[in-house]
Amino acid sequence: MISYVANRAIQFVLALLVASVVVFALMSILPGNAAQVALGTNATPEAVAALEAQYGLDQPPLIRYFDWVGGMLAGDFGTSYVTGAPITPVILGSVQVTGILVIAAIILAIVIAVPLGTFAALEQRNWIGVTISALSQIGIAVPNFLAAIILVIVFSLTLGWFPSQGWMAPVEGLGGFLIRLVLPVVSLALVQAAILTRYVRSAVLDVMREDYIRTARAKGLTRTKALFVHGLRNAAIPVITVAGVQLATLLVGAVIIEQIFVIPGIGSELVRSVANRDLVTVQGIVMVLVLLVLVINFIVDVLYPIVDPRIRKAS
Amino acid sequence: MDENLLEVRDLTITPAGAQAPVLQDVSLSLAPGERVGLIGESGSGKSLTAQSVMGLLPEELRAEGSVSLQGFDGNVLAAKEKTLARMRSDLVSMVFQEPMSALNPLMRIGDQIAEVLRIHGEVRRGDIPGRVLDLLTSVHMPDPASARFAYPHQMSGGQRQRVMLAIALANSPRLLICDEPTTALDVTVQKHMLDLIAERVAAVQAGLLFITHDLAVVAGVCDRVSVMYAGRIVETGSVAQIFTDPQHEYTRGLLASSDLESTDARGKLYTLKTALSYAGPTEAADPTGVAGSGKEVASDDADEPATASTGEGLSTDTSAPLIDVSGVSKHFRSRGLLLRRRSPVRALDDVSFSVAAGQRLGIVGESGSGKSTLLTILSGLDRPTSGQVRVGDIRVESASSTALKSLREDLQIVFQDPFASLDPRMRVEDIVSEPLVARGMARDERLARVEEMLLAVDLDTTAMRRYPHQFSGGQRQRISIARALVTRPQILVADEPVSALDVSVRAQVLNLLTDLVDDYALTLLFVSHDLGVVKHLCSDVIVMKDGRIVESGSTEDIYANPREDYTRSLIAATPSLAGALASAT
Amino acid sequence: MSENPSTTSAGEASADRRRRTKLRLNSSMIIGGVLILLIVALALVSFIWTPYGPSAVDPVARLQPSSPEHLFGTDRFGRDTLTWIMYGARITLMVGIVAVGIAVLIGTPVGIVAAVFAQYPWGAWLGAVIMRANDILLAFPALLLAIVFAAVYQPGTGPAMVAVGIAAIPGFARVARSGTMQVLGSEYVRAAKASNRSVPAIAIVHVLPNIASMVIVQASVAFAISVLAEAGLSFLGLGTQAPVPSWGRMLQESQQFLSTQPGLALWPGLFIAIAVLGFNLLGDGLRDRFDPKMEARGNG
Amino acid sequence: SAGASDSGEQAKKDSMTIAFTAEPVNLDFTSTSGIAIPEALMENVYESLVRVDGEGEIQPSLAEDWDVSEDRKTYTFHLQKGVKFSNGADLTSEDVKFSYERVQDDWKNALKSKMDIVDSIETPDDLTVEISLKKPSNTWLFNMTSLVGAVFDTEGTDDLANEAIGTGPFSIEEFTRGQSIDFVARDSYWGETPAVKNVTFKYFQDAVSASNALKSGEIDVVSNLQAPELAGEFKSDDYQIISGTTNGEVVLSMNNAKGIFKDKKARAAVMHAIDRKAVLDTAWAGYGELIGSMVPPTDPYYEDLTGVWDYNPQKAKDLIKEAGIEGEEFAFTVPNLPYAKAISEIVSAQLKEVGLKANIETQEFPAVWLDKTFTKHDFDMSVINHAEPRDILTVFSNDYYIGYDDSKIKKIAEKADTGTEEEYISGMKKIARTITEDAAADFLFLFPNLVIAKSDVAGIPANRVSDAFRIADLSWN
Ligand SMILES: Nc1ncnc2c1ncn2[C@@H]1O[C@H](COP(=O)(O)OP(=O)(O)OP(=O)(O)O)[C@@H](O)[C@H]1O
Ligand SMILES: Nc1ncnc2c1ncn2[C@@H]1O[C@H](COP(=O)(O)OP(=O)(O)OP(=O)(O)O)[C@@H](O)[C@H]1O
Ligand SMILES: [Mg+2]
Ligand SMILES: [Mg+2]
Repeated sequence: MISYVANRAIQFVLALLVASVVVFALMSILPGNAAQVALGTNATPEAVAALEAQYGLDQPPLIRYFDWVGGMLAGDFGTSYVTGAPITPVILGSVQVTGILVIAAIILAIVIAVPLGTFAALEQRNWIGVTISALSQIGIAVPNFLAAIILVIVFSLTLGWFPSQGWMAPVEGLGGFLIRLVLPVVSLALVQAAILTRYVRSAVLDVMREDYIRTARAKGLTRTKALFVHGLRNAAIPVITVAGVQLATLLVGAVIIEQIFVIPGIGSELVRSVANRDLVTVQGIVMVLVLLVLVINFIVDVLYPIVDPRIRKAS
Repeated sequence: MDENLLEVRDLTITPAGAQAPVLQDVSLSLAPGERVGLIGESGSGKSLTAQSVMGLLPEELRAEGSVSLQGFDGNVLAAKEKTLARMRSDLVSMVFQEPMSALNPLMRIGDQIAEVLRIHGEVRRGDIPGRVLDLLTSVHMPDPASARFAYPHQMSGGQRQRVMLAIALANSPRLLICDEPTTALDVTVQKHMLDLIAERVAAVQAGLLFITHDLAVVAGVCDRVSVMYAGRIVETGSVAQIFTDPQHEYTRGLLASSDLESTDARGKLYTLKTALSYAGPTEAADPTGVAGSGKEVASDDADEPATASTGEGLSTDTSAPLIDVSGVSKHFRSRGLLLRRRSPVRALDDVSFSVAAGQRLGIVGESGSGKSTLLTILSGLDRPTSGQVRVGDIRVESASSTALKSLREDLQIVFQDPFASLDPRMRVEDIVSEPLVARGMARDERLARVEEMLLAVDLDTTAMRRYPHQFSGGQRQRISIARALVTRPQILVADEPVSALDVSVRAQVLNLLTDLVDDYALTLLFVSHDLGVVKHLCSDVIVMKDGRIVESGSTEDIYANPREDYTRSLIAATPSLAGALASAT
Repeated sequence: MSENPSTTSAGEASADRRRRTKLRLNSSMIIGGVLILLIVALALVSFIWTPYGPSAVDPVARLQPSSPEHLFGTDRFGRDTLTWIMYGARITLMVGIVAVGIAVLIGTPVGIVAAVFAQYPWGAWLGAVIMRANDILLAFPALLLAIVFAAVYQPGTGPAMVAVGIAAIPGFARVARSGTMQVLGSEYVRAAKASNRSVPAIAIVHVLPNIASMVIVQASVAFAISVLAEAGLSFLGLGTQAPVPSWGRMLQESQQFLSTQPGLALWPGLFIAIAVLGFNLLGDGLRDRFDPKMEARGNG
Repeated sequence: SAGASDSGEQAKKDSMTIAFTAEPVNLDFTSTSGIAIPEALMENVYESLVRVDGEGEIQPSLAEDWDVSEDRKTYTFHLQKGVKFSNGADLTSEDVKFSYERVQDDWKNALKSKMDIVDSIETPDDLTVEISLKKPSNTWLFNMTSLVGAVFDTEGTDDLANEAIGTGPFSIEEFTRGQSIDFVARDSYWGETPAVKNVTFKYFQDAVSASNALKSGEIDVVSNLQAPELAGEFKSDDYQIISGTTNGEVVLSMNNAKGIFKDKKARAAVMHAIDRKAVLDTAWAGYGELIGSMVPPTDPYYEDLTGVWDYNPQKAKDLIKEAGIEGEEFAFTVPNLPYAKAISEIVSAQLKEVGLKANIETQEFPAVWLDKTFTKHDFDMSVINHAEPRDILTVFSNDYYIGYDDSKIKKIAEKADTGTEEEYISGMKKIARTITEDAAADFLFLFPNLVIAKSDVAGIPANRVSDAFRIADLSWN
């Protein structure tokens, strides 16, 4: 177990290293240059060259790479060419925002999906189960931006219960923070919940057919109780896998929701930085995203053996 | 007559969507303290009957009829889950047929045993760990104190089966149902378990419903026997009555084919088809079991020494044995329990023996003693940790891939689990011809060979275009044998090829093997934990335990004069129908 | 995106049971199939006939509701929405086919190779490297790739499809790898080895057919995901570009007409939902048909 | 109505939130181009000596008044008394001299060339600035109303990107990059105190979100609606829709220097092929004005040239035949901006009608469009809103991306700039007409200043004649 985790940790670090090279290389092929974009339509070539020199864009790639990686290791993502401000707080701030948004959405999705999916499996043959399955199918088929737009029209413009957009940090006011969180989180969570419901349902169905559930019932547990005591943990593995992947894709995937609700998250920051050719910021953001995704994978990988002792033997 | 403990009336079970019931008009009763055996054809509905009594039928099955139980109001088949749950915790316990999947893989086995005590609620919380330890000890779990903290996957099949038994016995139920509770156990452990069950049942005057395909076991454990065939109970009676004076044709067939000592006019074991001419056991009841010689063993392999060699083999040097294994060890790095250090499993520990061409060597021993491992090493599918293996001219443990190729042209293997070794998505003709493809044989020729081989194993040629799942267990076993023999190998290595079969099919397969050995002049290595089968088939035998050979020699010799304790206990523990009947009366 | 959780061996009886259900065409498959056929039919018909040309603008007849002339109404340029839906079906299918094609053709072999390598002492690390690379790829979601591609080339259907396809590779690689591991660990592969088959032959004869069902299921789900992803990318302006008709772009552009001309959002939204639903249901049906538990038996 | 109306009626009177689209990446327009920064800062935080009013007239600002010398080369500005920077420093002529010399020395913004004409700057006393030009110019003083005229404190330019120190009525309380700028009225402002004390600029990428926010009452004004179709939803008494002019000419540009549009006949065919009214109606919901030239109506030398090229597909087809380019394909590079994408769809459809096939290639704006179309001139046709004031001579100079041959107008331009005001106007008119008649580009329409506001907001200027969005005049009714 310990060596399993250590092994995964080493792979994690190596993957991060490789990813940094990939990210750096990717950024180098982006056309359009930061100096030109900053200086705009009427810039002279001399001015552009001067600005490039100031940013160090004329340095050889290898030096720039090591500068960048060295900085990151020291917790400094550098200074943006475009905004002139340090990048670290920008990234931390927007990661926090997206983090809150996405984690709240996943938690909500799990809270909705686990009971619903379990219920759909238990009542598989009843109209309730069929209805839940059908609803989850439809839920998946609705693009999340459409869900967001409809939610805004209904709950903000028509009923006036929630603001249609905006973000407030929790420290600025918990009420304001929460009320602004509702619609974006719900529009993200609905679709995720629909997806998760399907996975929970099929995982629970699989588990229900297992012989150890029968054993538990033979011991004197009712079917439902047996499912809760013995089944859910067994069903957790596929659900954790899916939830991990969902969490990872949402980090960037939330950008559409961020744009609709004018939320200063990492996705919006990424889109904006790419548009401004703020390459240092883009690099930093992508690197942080890669880090987060790898961390999520790592956590999921470490969760497996905790949940399932059988996996402990395969390192 | 007193009120029966269990009363099953006209039980009929139909799968959803199917026309024909799989179980029809089954009636069964069981008095308190009575021990009833349920035997019969595989797939005849024994397990379904047992599950109906528990109220645990799979949902897609519809049950009609009635099941009533002393101490439980109403019909089990129509009861609500909640009341059933109470009944299961208080009145009935069951050991399920498949111990591999019946335990929750994510829960420590100690907790799984404790759970049943908690639900039942008679043992005080603080006493539960102590009770769990007692139970584990009583089912002969090695190292029960640490076994409590093990997960199911860390236990062998036999150990899991013992855990299931511990769970079933935890509450002193009024009715105990055991569905093939000892299939994964070797005979010595099996004997312990059977004794334990008998003792516990007797202690509380509980009823026992015992399902098995081993007739000798039933005879030893039960008072009364019901015989099932094709979804019906065809015969019920006392043990003595059923086994000495069977009325139904099927029961007679069963009895005939379970007897490995008797052969028909053509020198074959009796099967359902030939059972008519069966005249009963050829020998008097003998409490020590299978000791003594069957006529076949005596006539065929009377005095071949273990290392003698005849005929032509792979080797050009006719004086040397065909197969030579010396000092072979195989260690697996296993992951111990979470808190323990890993210690390697010594699956094989310094094993040496040799086999002459044409010899028929049986390998018997404890489950987990390394028998399968030995065979995989012999066939070059795995490499030993140390030691040398020579087959003909080829040094298997260090063979190049070309050398392995030529080895496999002469040595074929029949795997332990016939179904698992057949690709479910391939037609039988492709499966059987696979070794020929590897030899680059043309398609027409290949198909001709396959056809010939299938006929030889008594399958007709319509089988060629079907898939494995469309066959019964015995037929699959024969497909597997056909594949092994299609290249006309000189050596056949067969791993428990009959353990999964019911006795009638087993007889059929053993007959086939005997024929083939004679026809092809095979050298045979045959693994089994069934001493009767080995005795019937093999000239020589080695006995294994804990990765070591404890004893070897000619079959007759060993069976007559076992030198080692382990061998003796194996032989002593082997149940025999005759013995059981003798002691029952 | 999804990985089929590996399962431990089920009892023979239950495997038998499942094999029996396998023979039935289930209702998910039928409904899903019909929905997809509808989309395919729309796309095919659009090659020979559409009510109007895709770029037939008519400023006078702009933003009309449904009418006999324009069954689904018209957009801001007076173009016929039905025509656009029909053309959009082509893009949707093309995106699905190309994206899933990329993912299947790259992901599946990669997964198989990683699993095969892992069988050898010399290849274990190579297998791990492949799977870690796969993890890194997972860290680059379709959106990120699409942003980069749009910047490097130009935003359009092509880069969007490729981005979605690349992002789907890890899912296939994982499924293929775990399936291959199961198959390679099975007794029948040992039997094949004992029959002298070479590793490539085993991969083709035994592994491919046995993991095909998992891959097919994964593909149908990926198909649904890519339809949604293209819509999302078009929504951000990174997908299909003017003047090519695409449902995602139609939906995006319908936003400002939601209160005046809801039909503009309704139709593309509806058809996206139909396509996604169709592929998902088909995937569900296939999943039921080829229950992965069948493979699990090899684990023993 | 909505949950966000946490500010009560009382507070509402002195605060206002306005939605914008283009967000400032920093606060330093001396080194960053684009309209976003001056839009927020000019006339609100930074002031120039002069400013331009809604009618396009130059008005005093930091300069109380000014004299122009006989030879029209020296301007003497008399500064307002008692002007303080937001850091407490007094405004002196030194600050002006410092700021304007800095334009030439330190600025990186390309617009700094507008100050190239300045020869020397003298400061006879604290409140007087004498600026000498190299030659007389009719445009210089107007240019001074733009960002190049901004006056900085000599001590206030250390961290321009993050801190703006000016003399204007507001200072920046908080700048949240990518989201909002909070302005607060300064007590020490030299002029009239603004009616609304707290103004917030909030940036919306998405026009629908902005319009929703207005509907749900979270913002008060949408400064420039980028989805004009939405304006229809605000036709009620609760809102006002203001559609004024801007300096932005939406230009369908053609590459005059190479490719199929080198031939004037090809360009003329395009001019006849495009139904500009239909373009305006479909792409921008009819908001905006047809202009026919590169001159907005607020410029002194405006002339209606919409009649020069009529919509006549037949003529277009004939010209195409004459030019021998029937069925030719060409690259239509379109920046990914809402108006440009919409226009490209209708324009390409209209060109298809006359037998020209435009291959639309959407380019990310600004980065890719600037790089490929603008800098590398790698295009045949494009469409863009040229938003800078009085930019006709810039856009139609030789080396600009359109590649217009400016030999004909260069002389006239020079004479007009150095001549009298009348000469200037007539010269510029002639230039505008020449360019239009040359079919150098198709001037589709004048981009509207489409403002939607709650009906009780007052003081919103109808026309945007400078970059600045002036908030000092805003008030609540
Ligand atoms: N869930 C089910 N659905 C449909 N048929 C079933 C189901 N479970 C069992 N069967 C069928 O019912 C019959 C009886 O099965 P059962 O498990 O009782 O056999 P058995 O007598 O216990 O056989 P074995 O000795 O092999 O364990 C078999 O033909 C089996 O295929
Ligand atoms: N791949 C493996 N990894 C770890 N341990 C293994 C592995 N294969 C076998 N073993 C262990 O090696 C020992 C011998 O196994 P083997 O399968 O040879 O037993 P066997 O004699 O064939 O038993 P059975 O009669 O139950 O088939 C067992 O303890 C088993 O748990
Ligand atoms: Mg059974
Ligand atoms: Mg074995």
